[in-house]
Amino acid sequence: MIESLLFLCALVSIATTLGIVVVMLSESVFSLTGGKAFFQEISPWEFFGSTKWSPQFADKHFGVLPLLCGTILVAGIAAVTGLPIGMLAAIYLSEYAAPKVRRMVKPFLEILAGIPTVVYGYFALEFITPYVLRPFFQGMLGFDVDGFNALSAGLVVGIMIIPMVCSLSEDALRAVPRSLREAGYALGSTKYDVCVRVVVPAATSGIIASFLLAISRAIGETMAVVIAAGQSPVITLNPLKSIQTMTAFMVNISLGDTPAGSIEYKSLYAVGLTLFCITLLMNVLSQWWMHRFREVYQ
Amino acid sequence: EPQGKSTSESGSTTGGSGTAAAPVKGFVPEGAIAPSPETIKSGTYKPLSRPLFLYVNKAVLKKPEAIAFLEYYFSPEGRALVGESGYVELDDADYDAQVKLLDDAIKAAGGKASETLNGQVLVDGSSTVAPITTAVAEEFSKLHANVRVPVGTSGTGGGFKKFCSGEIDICDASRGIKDSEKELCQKAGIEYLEMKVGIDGLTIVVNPKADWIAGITVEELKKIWNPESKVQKWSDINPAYPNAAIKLFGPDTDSGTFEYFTEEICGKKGASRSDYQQSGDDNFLVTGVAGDEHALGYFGFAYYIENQGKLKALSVAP
Amino acid sequence: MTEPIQNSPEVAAAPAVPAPATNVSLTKGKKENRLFEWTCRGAVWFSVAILLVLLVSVTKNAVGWLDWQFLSSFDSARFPQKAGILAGVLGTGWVIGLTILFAVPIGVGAAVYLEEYAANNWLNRIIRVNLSNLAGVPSIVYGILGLTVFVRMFGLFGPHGYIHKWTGWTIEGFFWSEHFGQYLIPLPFGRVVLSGALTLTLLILPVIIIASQEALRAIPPTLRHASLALGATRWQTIRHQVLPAAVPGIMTGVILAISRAIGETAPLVMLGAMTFVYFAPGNLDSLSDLSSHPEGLIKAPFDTFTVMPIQIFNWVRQSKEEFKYVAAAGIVVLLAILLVLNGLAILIRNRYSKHLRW
Amino acid sequence: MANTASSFSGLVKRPLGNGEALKEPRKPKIESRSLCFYYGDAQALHDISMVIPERAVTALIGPSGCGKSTFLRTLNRMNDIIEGTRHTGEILLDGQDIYDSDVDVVALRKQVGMVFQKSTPFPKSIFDNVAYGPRVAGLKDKEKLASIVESSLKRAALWKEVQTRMHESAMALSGGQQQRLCIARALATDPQVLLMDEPASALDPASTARIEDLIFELKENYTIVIVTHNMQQAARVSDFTAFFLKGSLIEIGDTEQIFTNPREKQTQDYITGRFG
Amino acid sequence: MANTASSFSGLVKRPLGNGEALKEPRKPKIESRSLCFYYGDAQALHDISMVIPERAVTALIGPSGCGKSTFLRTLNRMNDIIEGTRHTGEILLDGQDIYDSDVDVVALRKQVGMVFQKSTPFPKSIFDNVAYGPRVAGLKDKEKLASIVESSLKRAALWKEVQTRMHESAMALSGGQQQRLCIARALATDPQVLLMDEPASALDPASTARIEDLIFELKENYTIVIVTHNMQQAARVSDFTAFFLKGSLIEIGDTEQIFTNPREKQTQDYITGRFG
Ligand SMILES: Nc1ncnc2c1ncn2[C@@H]1O[C@H](COP(=O)(O)OP(=O)(O)OP(=O)(O)O)[C@@H](O)[C@H]1O
Ligand SMILES: Nc1ncnc2c1ncn2[C@@H]1O[C@H](COP(=O)(O)OP(=O)(O)OP(=O)(O)O)[C@@H](O)[C@H]1O
Ligand SMILES: [Mg+2]
Ligand SMILES: [Mg+2]
Ligand SMILES: O=P([O-])([O-])[O-]
Repeated sequence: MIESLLFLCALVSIATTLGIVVVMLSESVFSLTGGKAFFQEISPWEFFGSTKWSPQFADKHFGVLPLLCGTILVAGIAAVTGLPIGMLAAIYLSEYAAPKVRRMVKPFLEILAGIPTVVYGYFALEFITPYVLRPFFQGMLGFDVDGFNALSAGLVVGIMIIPMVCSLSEDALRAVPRSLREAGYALGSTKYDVCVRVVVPAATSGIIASFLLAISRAIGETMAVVIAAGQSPVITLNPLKSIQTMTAFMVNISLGDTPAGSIEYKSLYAVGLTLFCITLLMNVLSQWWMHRFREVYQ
Repeated sequence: EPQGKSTSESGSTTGGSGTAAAPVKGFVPEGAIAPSPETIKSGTYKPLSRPLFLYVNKAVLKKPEAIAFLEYYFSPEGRALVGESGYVELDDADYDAQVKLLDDAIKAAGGKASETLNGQVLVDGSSTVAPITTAVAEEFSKLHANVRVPVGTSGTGGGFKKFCSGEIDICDASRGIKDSEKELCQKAGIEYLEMKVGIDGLTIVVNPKADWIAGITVEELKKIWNPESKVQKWSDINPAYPNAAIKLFGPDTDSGTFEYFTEEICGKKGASRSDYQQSGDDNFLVTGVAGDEHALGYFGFAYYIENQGKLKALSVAP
Repeated sequence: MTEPIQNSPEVAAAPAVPAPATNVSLTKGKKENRLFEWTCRGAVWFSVAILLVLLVSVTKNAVGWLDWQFLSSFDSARFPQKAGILAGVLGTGWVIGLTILFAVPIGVGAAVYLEEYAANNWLNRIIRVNLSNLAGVPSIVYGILGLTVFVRMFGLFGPHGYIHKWTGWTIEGFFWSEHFGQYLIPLPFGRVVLSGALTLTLLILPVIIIASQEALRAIPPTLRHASLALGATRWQTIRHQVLPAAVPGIMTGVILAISRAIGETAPLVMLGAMTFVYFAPGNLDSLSDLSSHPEGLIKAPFDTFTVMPIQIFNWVRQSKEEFKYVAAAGIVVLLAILLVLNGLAILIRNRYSKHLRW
Repeated sequence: MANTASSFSGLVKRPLGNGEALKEPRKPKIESRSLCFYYGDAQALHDISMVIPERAVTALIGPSGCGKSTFLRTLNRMNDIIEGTRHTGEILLDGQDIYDSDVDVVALRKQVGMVFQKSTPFPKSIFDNVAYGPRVAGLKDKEKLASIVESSLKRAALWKEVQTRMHESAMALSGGQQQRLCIARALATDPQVLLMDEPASALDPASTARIEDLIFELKENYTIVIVTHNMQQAARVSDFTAFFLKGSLIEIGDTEQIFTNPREKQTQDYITGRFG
Repeated sequence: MANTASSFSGLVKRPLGNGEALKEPRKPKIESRSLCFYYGDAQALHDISMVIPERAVTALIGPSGCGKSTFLRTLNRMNDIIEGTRHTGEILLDGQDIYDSDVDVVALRKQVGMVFQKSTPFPKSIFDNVAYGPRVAGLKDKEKLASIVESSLKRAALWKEVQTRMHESAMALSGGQQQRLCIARALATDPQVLLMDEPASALDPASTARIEDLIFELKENYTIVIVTHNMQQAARVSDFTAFFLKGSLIEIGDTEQIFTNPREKQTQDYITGRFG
């Protein structure tokens, strides 16, 4: 009796997944409630092939590539900044820091993770763009910096994923058995040798898994990007330009609280579905890595 | 520099103080009129001044809380809030007509005011009108603590879609109802009352640092905003302007502002280029223009008034 | 291959302690060592510094604005001086309270099932894999889920819903208890506290389940075996031994999940919680309201709401300059709450990890 | 090499309880018949047939991984908890097959108590630890509980040491005390058989001696099966010794005989330290 | 009780390497002088003075927790890694104090290799495991590396088994192979002293035998210090035996003498299984 009750609790997670899948598909691939679904009106070919995204204009286009491009740009910048810093910080905390420092810094970084992302967004818009990017890129290098730009958003998303990378990588590093470190030292290694040749390689899978999770988080990050990256769906790799990410588009649509039934409303689901699939892929990849990582020591 | 509350106690900007900004530098075409409460009210600010509306579902005129809310909206206090919100109040004749319209409709519906009020009045629609409605709602709630007036800002189009499906009681609108929307309402059996609340001047704004320009012609606006527009740089408008990319900001397509602007400037509703920063949230547009030396955007007058320090309004020559 | 290296004579002949040759390579090693250590240290302090910059700039902006008036009044769209966070605090309180109410029993229950009962069959394997996937789904996707399922209920109900279209019936909701006067629970829920709480519940469930699983897994199996060997049933073992011992771990997980939920903005924006709200759910904005209209307790879950991060988002994008300071004050309040929660989690973690040693 | 083995005969051997002679026939308490046991596909026990006599101490010895613990745990079906295990053959307790489908495992475990290698006190008070068994069995009467707890602790020779601190945490006890607490806890359910898996392996010599004394006393009333790695301990405390190797029972017999004159060469090799 | 102890004399004792007579005086390799060691406030070693002779096997025995591992780890300063430890007294390697401030720990550890109780292969290929030591010492030449790896594996008696799978993961080796791999890895840094902390405690008899053979061969070239719980093993492989108790060195001497005719009563009690 109790067991079946508890089993029902566990089933909620399955129900959630099914719910997500059904909801995402419901307006994009088939229609639950009559009327046409998104992909019945817009061919997947156009959706994934066309390079123009303008669902809210008289002249509507539904090519998701600009949104995808914006998302990848922001996530890429975030990865380039957040991953190395997070990993190095993890190495410091796990290998070098005195326990006291670790006990202080880790919760501090956890708070960094707890700050609402809205705050980061404004940090990017009000601080990074005008006081860091403009003086450097525009003032010193002469590049044009948009008020909303991918770089500032990418940087704060990078900052946001530092705690996650740091904490997960640190777990992976600390999971490397002490005996391996001792074996390293016993063979006459310096601390650097032990770190770089023994501990980090042994924790590679865990670190990579944390990277994948962090990137997946960066892809799904919303508010900071909404605030700082702009709302112009264009295909560009110039990080100083304003772009639009998938998440930003979704919020933009829902800030206007677009009424159900319109094609823009349905495009919300199509974009959501794409986003879900991408992050799912990242998560599965990371799971797979984690799994390998568990096998190493046992 | 953070400002303590006490020092800015009187801080809210009122519409009346208008455009008394310092003399602006930059090119002004002949016959250009600067937007100000006077020019908007008198209609000399052409072609971009327009009336703002409230659409009321007649069915809700039976609910005492809705009646109370509307009566407050069209009371002298409510009228003053229009000006306070940065728009232009109706002239007296117009205002009296609206009050009468409301009274008649309430009588016809047979609703009556009641002592104890509670419940909700759902309002949604134009983001242009929203500042007035939230101001009214805020003041109203002080008088009737048990009545809720949550104000959504879905844009005029979005508001009408909800209005015509009965999801909301009152729709803020920055343009008149369209035929297609009328049809929807009819189908759903919704009868409505159209009320004018004030006048807005669509304002064309640039960054204050844009010292090369202070006015613009309708012709130039059309050149910039039409769907086939080739304008990418300021110099494409006028060779005298800088050879720098022009950053465009404008409302999204669910907004009445967009429809009004495209109709007046490009000649057809919804006819607009689409490669600009669009948002239903006017504050986003303000931030965008304020943050970019080469930006140009348009939105309701009230948002300009609130941000005179950060923006420069262009005079418009018909 | 090559012949075995000659060992004994040379080793014996080698100078006893550090050969000079090794010392040479060591000086080089030391340089790398330092450089690397400093790079790593830099990474940590960089992160800490950014957080400090953020905190300091926010707090600086909040000075003079964060006062009792701010904490005790509702929002004002027009007057920054009069704006307050009360609606957000109460809204967050209601939403998070309900979230805890739903998420904790379900989450802990699921974890207990997975750790203590689940056989290793395909269904349970799927549940496990699925959990970690769910934990990585972007919150905005949960927002769409909540919007469709709880707010709109697939457009089934209401006077213009599909049920009406198909059957001619109009279902607008159902009546709640008569005790507090008639009260209609709307269907679909619409953008109400309950929709928000349910959405956040789904959002943090995976986090709670995974944390609770870890906590349960950390309980040594010997504890269970000892209990079973004394003739306790499985459920008795869980209730009397496993759960009590796992409580600290579970609590930490729950608190961390809750602090995540408190800061979530995107899913609630998707639900449409951006509406300008200047009232408390159920009109309960003070303790005395509880006695004057207790029915508010039942109405609140079906009331329109706002939460702190959304209020902050609203203020921060206001064009009026002063709202920036209002937003900063809001952020400080939110951070203070998060700080308290995190502190609590750390306290619990430290306290119990000291007292319980296996 | 026989001389090496025989050297153990020199060890002090305590007299059997109640002055019984070792050779006197004993009533069997537990009997395993052709027991095979599998963890998944791996067979851990091969065709074990043996008798465990009543009110005596039977020691299981053998190198690590030979299946001693596995066998012990089949006796109160603790292996049921591990997934993917199965067995063939029978185990009879007082003549009844404990793996019969109508046997209540929970009741069985109350009769066949178990003490683990590492002491496993619950993170509760000393009193609650000992009272746990009777409580889950449904006993609520406070006085009765107290008396059971007291008598169990007395029998486990722990009462004097903890008498005054019954409501302190059991985690605060020393290793040896914890182990005796676990024994007391097992006794509180009033079992007939006590299984002990290396009960002294983690303990210091003094604690070990106390536990051995205890076992010696307990065998007057209980049937005891003990797993040990320590040959000397087996020699000291047990009446019968069974030698396991790679999952098979090589030899079982009187302890005296096994240590002085084993029938099998493997047993002799093990006892004399040839391997293990 | 002397007869019990003397029974060990019957164990087969292999002849010492190179036919050396046991009594021949040896050159000391390591000497500890009045060594005390502390973990924080807890003293783990009390005033240990002993000599470890060159090219011989010295076994450290004693009950659990008596400080064998701690002593072993002071010999290559592995205890430095643990925070809050300190020592007094000296340890001389070839006459020089290894705790001198100008001694390079890293270089010291290259000379004093260590093999741990649990095998600790790096999760890398077999080749990379063995090549690790030379690599961190700065050796890059591939051929040289390969030859060192091969000869180390040969000396560890593992070459034949892994010859064809040098680039497979070391984690895929069996327990005994892993342990020999760790020995090979230690040999690759070309140490003079090899410290082994219960190198065979987790192994099956066959693997144990191979490791013992290996120790026996290695002592021709290396000074070996081995910790073991297994009296028989100590008797089989060591030339000298030191008995520790509660952090003190009770007795050290020729293995034969310690096992047949210990000077101290405590040693005798331990060896005959009176406790432990
Ligand atoms: N849970 C399990 N799953 C799979 N195999 C197991 C499990 N437990 C034990 N085994 C295997 O069964 C065999 C017997 O194990 P058992 O624990 O009975 O040995 P043991 O004689 O008690 O050894 P030790 O003296 O080391 O405790 C071993 O090969 C072991 O690896
Ligand atoms: N890292 C440490 N911190 C504090 N105390 C320690 C530490 N390591 C060992 N000790 C203590 O020092 C004493 C000696 O420990 P050591 O590991 O040397 O014993 P041992 O003889 O090797 O025992 P065993 O045979 O069980 O390995 C023990 O009391 C132990 O608890
Ligand atoms: Mg065992
Ligand atoms: Mg040890
Ligand atoms: O007034 P609008 O929000 O419809 O532009």
